[in-house]
Amino acid sequence: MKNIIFDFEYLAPKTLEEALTMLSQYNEEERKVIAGGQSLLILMRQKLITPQYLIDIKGLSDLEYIKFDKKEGLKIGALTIHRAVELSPIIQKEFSVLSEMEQNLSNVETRNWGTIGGDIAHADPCGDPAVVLIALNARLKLNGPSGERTMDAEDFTVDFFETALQPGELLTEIQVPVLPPNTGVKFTKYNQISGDLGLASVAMSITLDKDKKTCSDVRIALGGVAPAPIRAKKAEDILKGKKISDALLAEAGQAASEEASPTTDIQATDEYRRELVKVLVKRVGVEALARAKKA
Amino acid sequence: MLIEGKFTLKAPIQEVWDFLLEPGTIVSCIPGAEKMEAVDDKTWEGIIKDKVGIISVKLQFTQTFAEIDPPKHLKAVGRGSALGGLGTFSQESIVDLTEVAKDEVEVSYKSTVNLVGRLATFGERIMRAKVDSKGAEFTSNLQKKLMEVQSKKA
Amino acid sequence: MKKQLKFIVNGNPYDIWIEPRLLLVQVLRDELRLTGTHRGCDSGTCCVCTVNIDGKAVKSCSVLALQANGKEVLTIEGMANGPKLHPVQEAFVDNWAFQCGFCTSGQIMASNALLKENPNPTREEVQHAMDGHLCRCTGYNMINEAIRDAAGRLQAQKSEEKAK
Amino acid sequence: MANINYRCPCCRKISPDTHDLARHYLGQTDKKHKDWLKTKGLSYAQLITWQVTEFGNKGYEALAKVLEKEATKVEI
Amino acid sequence: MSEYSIIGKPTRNVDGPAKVSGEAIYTFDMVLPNMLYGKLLRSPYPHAKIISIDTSEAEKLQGVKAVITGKDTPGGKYGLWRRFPELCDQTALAMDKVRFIGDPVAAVAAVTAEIAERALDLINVEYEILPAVFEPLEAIKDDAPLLHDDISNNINITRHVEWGDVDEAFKNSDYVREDRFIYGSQATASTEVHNSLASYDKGTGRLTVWSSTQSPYYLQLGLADALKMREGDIRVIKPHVGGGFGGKNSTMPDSVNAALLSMKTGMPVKIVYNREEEFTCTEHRTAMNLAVKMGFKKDGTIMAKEFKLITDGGAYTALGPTALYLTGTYATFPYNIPSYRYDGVRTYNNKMWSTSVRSFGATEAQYATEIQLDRAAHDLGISPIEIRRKNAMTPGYEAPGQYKVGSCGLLECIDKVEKRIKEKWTDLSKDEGVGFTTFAYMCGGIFNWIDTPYAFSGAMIKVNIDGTVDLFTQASDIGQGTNTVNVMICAEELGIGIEDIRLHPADTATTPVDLGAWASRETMMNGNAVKDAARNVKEKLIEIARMKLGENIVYDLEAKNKRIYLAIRPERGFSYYDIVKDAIKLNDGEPIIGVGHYTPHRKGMVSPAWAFGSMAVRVKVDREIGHVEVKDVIVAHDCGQPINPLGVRGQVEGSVHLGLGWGLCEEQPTDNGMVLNPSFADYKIIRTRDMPQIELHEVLTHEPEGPFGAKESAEGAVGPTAPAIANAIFHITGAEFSSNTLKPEKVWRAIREAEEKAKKPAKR
Repeated sequence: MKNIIFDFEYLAPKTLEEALTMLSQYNEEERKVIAGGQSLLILMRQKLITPQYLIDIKGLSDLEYIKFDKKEGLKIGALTIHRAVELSPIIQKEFSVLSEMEQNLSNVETRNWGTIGGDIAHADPCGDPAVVLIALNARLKLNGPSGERTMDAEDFTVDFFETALQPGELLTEIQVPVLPPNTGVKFTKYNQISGDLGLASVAMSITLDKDKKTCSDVRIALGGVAPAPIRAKKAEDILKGKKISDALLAEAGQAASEEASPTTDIQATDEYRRELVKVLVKRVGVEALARAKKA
Repeated sequence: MLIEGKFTLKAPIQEVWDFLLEPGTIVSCIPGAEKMEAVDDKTWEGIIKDKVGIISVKLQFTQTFAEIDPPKHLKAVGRGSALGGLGTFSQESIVDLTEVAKDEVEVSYKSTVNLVGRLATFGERIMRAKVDSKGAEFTSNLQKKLMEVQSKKA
Repeated sequence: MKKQLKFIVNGNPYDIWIEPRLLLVQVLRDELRLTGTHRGCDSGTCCVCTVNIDGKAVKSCSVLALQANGKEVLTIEGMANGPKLHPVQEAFVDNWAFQCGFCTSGQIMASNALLKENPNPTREEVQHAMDGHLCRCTGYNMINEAIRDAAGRLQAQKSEEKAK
Repeated sequence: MANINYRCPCCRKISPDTHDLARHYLGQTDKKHKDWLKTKGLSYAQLITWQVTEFGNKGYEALAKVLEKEATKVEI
Repeated sequence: MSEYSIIGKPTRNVDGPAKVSGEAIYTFDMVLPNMLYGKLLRSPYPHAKIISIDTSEAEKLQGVKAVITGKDTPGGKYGLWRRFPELCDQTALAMDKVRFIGDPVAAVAAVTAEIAERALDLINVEYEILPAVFEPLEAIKDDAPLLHDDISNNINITRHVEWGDVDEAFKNSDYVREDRFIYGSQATASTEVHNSLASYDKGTGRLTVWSSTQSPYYLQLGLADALKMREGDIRVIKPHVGGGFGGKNSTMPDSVNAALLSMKTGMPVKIVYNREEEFTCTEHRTAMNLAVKMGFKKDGTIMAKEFKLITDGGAYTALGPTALYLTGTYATFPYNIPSYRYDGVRTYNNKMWSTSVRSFGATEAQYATEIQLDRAAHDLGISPIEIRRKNAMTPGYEAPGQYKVGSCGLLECIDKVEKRIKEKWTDLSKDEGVGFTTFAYMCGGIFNWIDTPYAFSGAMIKVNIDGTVDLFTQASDIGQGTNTVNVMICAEELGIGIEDIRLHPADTATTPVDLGAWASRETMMNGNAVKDAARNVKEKLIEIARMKLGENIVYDLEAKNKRIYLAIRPERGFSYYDIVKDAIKLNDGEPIIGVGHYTPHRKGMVSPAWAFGSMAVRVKVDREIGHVEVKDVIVAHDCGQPINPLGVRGQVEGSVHLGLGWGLCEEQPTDNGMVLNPSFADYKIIRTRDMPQIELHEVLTHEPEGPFGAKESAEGAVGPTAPAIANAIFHITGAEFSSNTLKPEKVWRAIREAEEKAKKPAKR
């Protein structure tokens, strides 16, 4: 079997400050950051990345938390394991879509060790959390040599496995604003085999106006069908301000499928992935709408 | 892996052809290409540096024109290897020029890229997607350059 | 450069020095000679190597050994009580829940963690929790039945202990 | 009454009819059998391809026709 | 059933406690003192001439103990079809050229696996790239590149079978249809990768090899041929094996090169494949192109069948010819086919070679047969069940010159499943359909391609003074439960308990030859040998008992429940344990040894017996995206007398799982000879959440040839699974498939096509 066959220096900072200092000490080419390592270790075993320094931040328990406040919303430390997000009662209550997403993310073993921040920072276009967070209008907190900044989750992933993180920066917190009233959120991904990477995924957040008839706001995020998770804005425009019907959702699905830019690989063609987007948007829409009505 | 497509240019066919054959034109359109050296008028050697997220790749390659049939058909073959024993690749590209109207040329291209080794098997979906996007980048570079040349001439 | 790893495996404290590149599964198998934990893939996608870390099911191939520093690891070798098999192990034998047996250690370790969290899982809950475990032999159903059988045995054991 | 049999042009095989001999012939993979076919303007590969891609016994029949002419007849 | 005290009773696996406690040792777990780690350098090209190999840098690396290339090997050619020397086409390492991506070129032994792997990067091989060919029909062409110099047109083997007047029968048919199919391959994907540990003793010139193999004997022969040694000087031991599924029958480069490196270094050497090597360089199911034509009477009676097959052989032979033969045979199962014509060819090409995977031949043939049958039934207006019932094989069926069927419970199986469908699936939604199929499978193969003079299976029993028994058999338990079956058979025949028997399995030095675990042969072949050996012991004990009874008895004696007694007066007899003591004492202390063997005779040329069954699946189709959910499965299986019902169920469950994989998600796409999905991340295997429950009904028959009437249960249920799904989809959507691996996209496209087709006549 494949092991890591090259040597590296292992650094385990105790605090965030220490970690940031270490990050700035080595240039990007020679160091890598490991959190849960559920993806990174595989790449290292394949010799696809061969860092000289490995900075292990998994032990930074300061970044392992889930906090909720009716005003500020939800704050999740970047090193919180998936499983904690999945099982958190407050998340199940306030942001059940996050918990649902986690339930079908890979397998229990991965969720027990892998972190939500690591997942987002790995920036796999098929990663699930990013898609849901975009629909939830989440922001990400980044800490770096020049202090901290926040940015929209939507802008974080820029290409296949590439993020907006600057050299020396770490993703430290995920911030999810409180859901507006009358909002329903739903996420779904399609994979032939359960627990697999999705061929396509869709998250949708629908906010209805006071009388719960027209759609006052909507966010649609697509995963696995572009170099990064994307927002389907044209599809959103179709729904915004309208009374949502099945026909309208189908129209939005069509629009979203045109906004996607999937590639063909051995699992599916781009044509089929577009079809998935079309169908999933419609289906997710129905459920998000039902939730919004119940909310 | 097959990359194919076509685009049209408003220029005389001979002009497009000459440009394509100009030493280094094709190579310089390859994204991430650096250190290009002409071995003779048909062959170049170079290094491509690229990144797929956290994975950095350095490819050493040789590119040769295998068939030249002016001003219509061009075949380029290349092979190379990724530094660090990550694998090898080979490619075969065919470019055909067709005059669709006066001073309007359709450029159609067909490129077969073969990756072998760890790089290729790391994740078919990622490599394919990446090669696809690089292919698109290459052709858009080529188009841009051609247009630049044209505008200069004009 | 070797680094110190202090952790507890199957109740025994270890204090060893290892190369940082070693995966937990390598240390368990090669250094501690606990070969009951097997390895099935190179991509973290088969769960054959599952062990319990602080009571949770984790893939030992997807954890650097040094990341287990200060933690408590339980492997298949730590399941039985002396010569007496653990109820999960007994249930696996009685239900023919393995064939070649190569993925069995991982299946049992995951079952152990599952039953701690959910002492009475349904068929669907077991499926959900065991989904990462690749088994090429059994078709999973008999494993599922064994786990639910084990749940019953563990509960019976508990009430017996209470009665005492 | 003596029966007419056919001898394979490339080996000692004797068959009661050319169809049977063709079956034998195409079952051989040595060079000698293949080369003789070439001298008769037939392709071994073509005959096999017919036989395995088209319904019927097209390969055998084509070869049997040639063997009818070319194979040595033996009386037994 | 009550006549048996052990046979037919659910019995715990004798290896169970070891396997659930991590104590079972697999080759993967073994370490010997001073052991070195070996790695193979593999070709990156599908077809290339080796110009030169420079190993000097690798040899200089600290910790490297040996580097070998083709010229350092004895160059012995080996293969499984040993009866045909030209089909023994493999060597330990490439001699002059490489024939597929992954063909081993050099081997390294070093003190750690990491050093061995680093050393691979330091070996410099200069190749001259040769034109390669990947498609079977391309490879056959006159101008195609040749893989093996002495084999023209890359033709590995051809096959023709014909009975009845096929052309005449088609003429007389009311309805004739032709269908064509293309299948991809399937990885065996055992959880334990291929690995071997070899230890050569320079003093005696003897070699011991521990290997994850399905057949210690085949490996012993393969090593003898490859290393040009006497087979008796090679000892092969099979520890516990983490699955085989057909991929561990052949002698593979791990074993041969571990042996060569051990011979060179004088130290034990272990070679373990990684998962990528496992996917790209070990044996997989044969990909095929096939064409099927069937003629029917109006009432659905089959008149004739014609079957044309091209198999994708890959670079070497292995068990490929067997796949070609069996597919042609299974195309006639399990129906009465009065006239039949089959042509097949296996060609070489520049890919990893294909061979056996669980239920090989049957899975491929049945997919075409069962799908075609449903289409025909649809056109003829007959129900899928009726058309099968009408044509079903019955006991005593004979295919001229090919095979004979003994026991056959097919009709009972059809009835059983039909009854259960009616009782159970009364609430089908509009997106749900039912697929119904039948199947048959062999109980071991008869054709002696390995060319052994030994019986196909042997067994040996030693009885100790306290009545405990040591049972020696070479049968390969690779998880299927053969060890338990053998102990049960031995215990039943001797009338003792399972706890009285200690099994010594699969060591060529201590056990009589058995051909290994393939074609569901162990229960039939080794079971019979064990029973024969136990009978041999029993006769010796009965003789003593008879003597002790002191009468001129002509009555039969029985051994049961640990006693040996007069059959007609069970109270007259002795304890088994006492008789054993007496037997040894009275015979001057001579050990009690029993031997037994089995080779099928007068059973045609395929298999001594056939198991039958039928299956129904309940499938839900998501028409919009093509997702297929298999919700429920009903199987009726005539496996004769089940020896261990627990094991039978395990085998059927596993078979269905593999069938679901081949049918729905498993495939190995290649690009210029390179496998594109060599990991469990990209190669999709059904996980537990997608596994339906299976309702299994055993239909009991008594097979005269089998031990206690037993037949196979290990592979039969693979084949009917995929076509049942395809048929269910066909019935509710009209979608037709001409290939396996019904991934959602394929289903989605087929449904769209069917919709288009349905629209057309409406327009008229």
